[in-house]
Amino acid sequence: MSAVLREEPSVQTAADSPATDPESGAEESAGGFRLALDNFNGPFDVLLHLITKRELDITEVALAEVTDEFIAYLRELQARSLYEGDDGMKVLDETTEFLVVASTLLDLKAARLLPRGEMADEEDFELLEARDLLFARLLQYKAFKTAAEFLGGRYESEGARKPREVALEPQFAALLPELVFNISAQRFAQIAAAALEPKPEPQTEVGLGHLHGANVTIAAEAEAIAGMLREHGAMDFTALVADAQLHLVVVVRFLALLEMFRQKVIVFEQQHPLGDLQISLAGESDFDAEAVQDDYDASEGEGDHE
Amino acid sequence: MSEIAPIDQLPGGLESGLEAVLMVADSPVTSARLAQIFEVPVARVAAALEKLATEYDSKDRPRGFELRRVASGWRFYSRADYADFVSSYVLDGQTARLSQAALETLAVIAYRQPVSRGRISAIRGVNVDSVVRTLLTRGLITEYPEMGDGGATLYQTTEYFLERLGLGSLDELPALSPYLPGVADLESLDSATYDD
Amino acid sequence: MSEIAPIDQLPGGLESGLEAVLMVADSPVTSARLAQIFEVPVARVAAALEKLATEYDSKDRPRGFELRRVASGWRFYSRADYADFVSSYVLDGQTARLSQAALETLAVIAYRQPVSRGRISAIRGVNVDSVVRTLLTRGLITEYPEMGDGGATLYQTTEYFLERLGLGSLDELPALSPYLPGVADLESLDSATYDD
Repeated sequence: MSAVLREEPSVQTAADSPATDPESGAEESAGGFRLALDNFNGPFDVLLHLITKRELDITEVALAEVTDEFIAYLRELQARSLYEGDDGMKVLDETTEFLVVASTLLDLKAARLLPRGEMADEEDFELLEARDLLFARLLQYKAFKTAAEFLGGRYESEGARKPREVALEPQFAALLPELVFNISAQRFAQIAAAALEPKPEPQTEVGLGHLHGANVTIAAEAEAIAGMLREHGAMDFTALVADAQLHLVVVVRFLALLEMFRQKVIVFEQQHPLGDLQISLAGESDFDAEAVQDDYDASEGEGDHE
Repeated sequence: MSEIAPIDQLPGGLESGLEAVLMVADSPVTSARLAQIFEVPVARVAAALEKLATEYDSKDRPRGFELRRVASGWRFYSRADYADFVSSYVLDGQTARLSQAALETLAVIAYRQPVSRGRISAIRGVNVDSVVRTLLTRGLITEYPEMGDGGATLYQTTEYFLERLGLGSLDELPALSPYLPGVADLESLDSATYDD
Repeated sequence: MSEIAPIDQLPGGLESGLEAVLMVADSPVTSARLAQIFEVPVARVAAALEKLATEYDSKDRPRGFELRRVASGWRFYSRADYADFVSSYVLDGQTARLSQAALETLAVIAYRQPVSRGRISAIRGVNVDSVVRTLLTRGLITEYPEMGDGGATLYQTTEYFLERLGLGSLDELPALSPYLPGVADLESLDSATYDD
């Protein structure tokens, strides 16, 4: 007695196994992420919730104020996953976004705790920028969450009507042109095999934008270079980057050298043609590492993303 | 049964309720079933259906649809008077060939029957509702007599399908293994991959 | 076009003819296509459809069905008032709802299409792979024919999405929050922070 034709959602339910309850949001990911999403859809959702709970207006909220609760939420998340036999760190691994948000919040909080000095500091600006970015992303998320509410309401209310989509009445079905279906059984099997073959999992795109190149800066590397030269005297480039773990560090140290040379902080010496360049400090150097950095800020962006 | 059924409290009452159900019903619905749905006596349903059918047939303004009683129950049909226009709608843009999507869906059904639309969708990764309808209309598949889990309709291929493929029985469908290198146990693999 | 079209010579005229065709349609039919079938101006078809829709909605006796304009065309639906009875007939009961995660992902795709999973993840702050798969299987979204930067697959909403949400077109989506910076700003924000 059932209709040949069913409303679409029912059909799909069969595909959703009992394991993935579409209701709970637990379908987000197969791994430990499930847990994080028991109540919330990611870090922004948590943050929004915390802000709303304190009856703060999102446009005015000082994000630092909700830091403790956010961190507490993360801790609880980890504790719960340990309790449930999960590796707690696995959850965090899968939720690097949580960490990015948490660390930004911590930064903001730390800045509030410190005595207010002059604001010209490089780091203060970075902090402001990080806050604005987080803020902008939070606003953006909130807007989409509102849009999702609209869609959800629509989805629900529209579900109360069902479209007429019934099989063609026989006398009209009979009018259809005779089916051209002269395919060999072998070819048909091939099509079946292709259709049934498990599709490769779509490659997980991981946003790397928030991985700020392990904070490699020209200033810091220039300091490091100066330190090494003070300790060892003249060195060649190979020796200067021998301890570098990342290509990025090698690149940044190279740029730092160029900059230090330009500021006449170091000298290059070549003993013989095509020989190694020996690098040493130029006399009593009191170079300004921050100044070295400033010159590069304009072109920053590509350099510190690996 | 109580005199005042829930449907009586809605605007339009039983007649509109019947229209609503019949509008989306694909196969004819018996008045007994309708009586059950609306919690009213069968006689009341029968009377309301007769009244609706007469109303649609009105000489003043015959509707484009009619409510007809066939062996297995009641169903909406388009009125025969307008068959020419309906035909031109039906034939417009129709092709004699199956689309690639239809072919793939048919293949999945052939090798996995009986199978629900939900399962086919999960395997193909797209919604297959309209394609399944096409295959039904073309007589290549049909409903399986029993329901699947959760009351899902299951589909199977037809005799006509075998004829068109030049096969005597389903056993003659070529094995898939030669086309699936490295997949030893397709059945288990399939269910492992798509059941969730 | 002649003043008197063939359909005008039939009892019930254009209105009944429209009813007849829409009764067999299994997807929305545009007024342009109907105009072609009945050999009358589009404007006349549009007016007749509006008239029918209003008639079915009559306060005195709302019909159990409604005629609605969704996606790009017109289609018969059961009236929402009778949803309880209709779903007890359609029996699936499991009118699968969409999770919060799925709705948020759908919202991002609807407003930012075509859009890559990476971009959606960046906006939502979580991995969206499995939710995107669910939406694909439900037919609410589909792959965009062209690749995005770096060969990323892009996604867009489908006609079915419009139908299912009862929208005439994407333009009917409400504007995003007024708090939001302009779209252009956001684009640069997204890509500055989270390259796909």
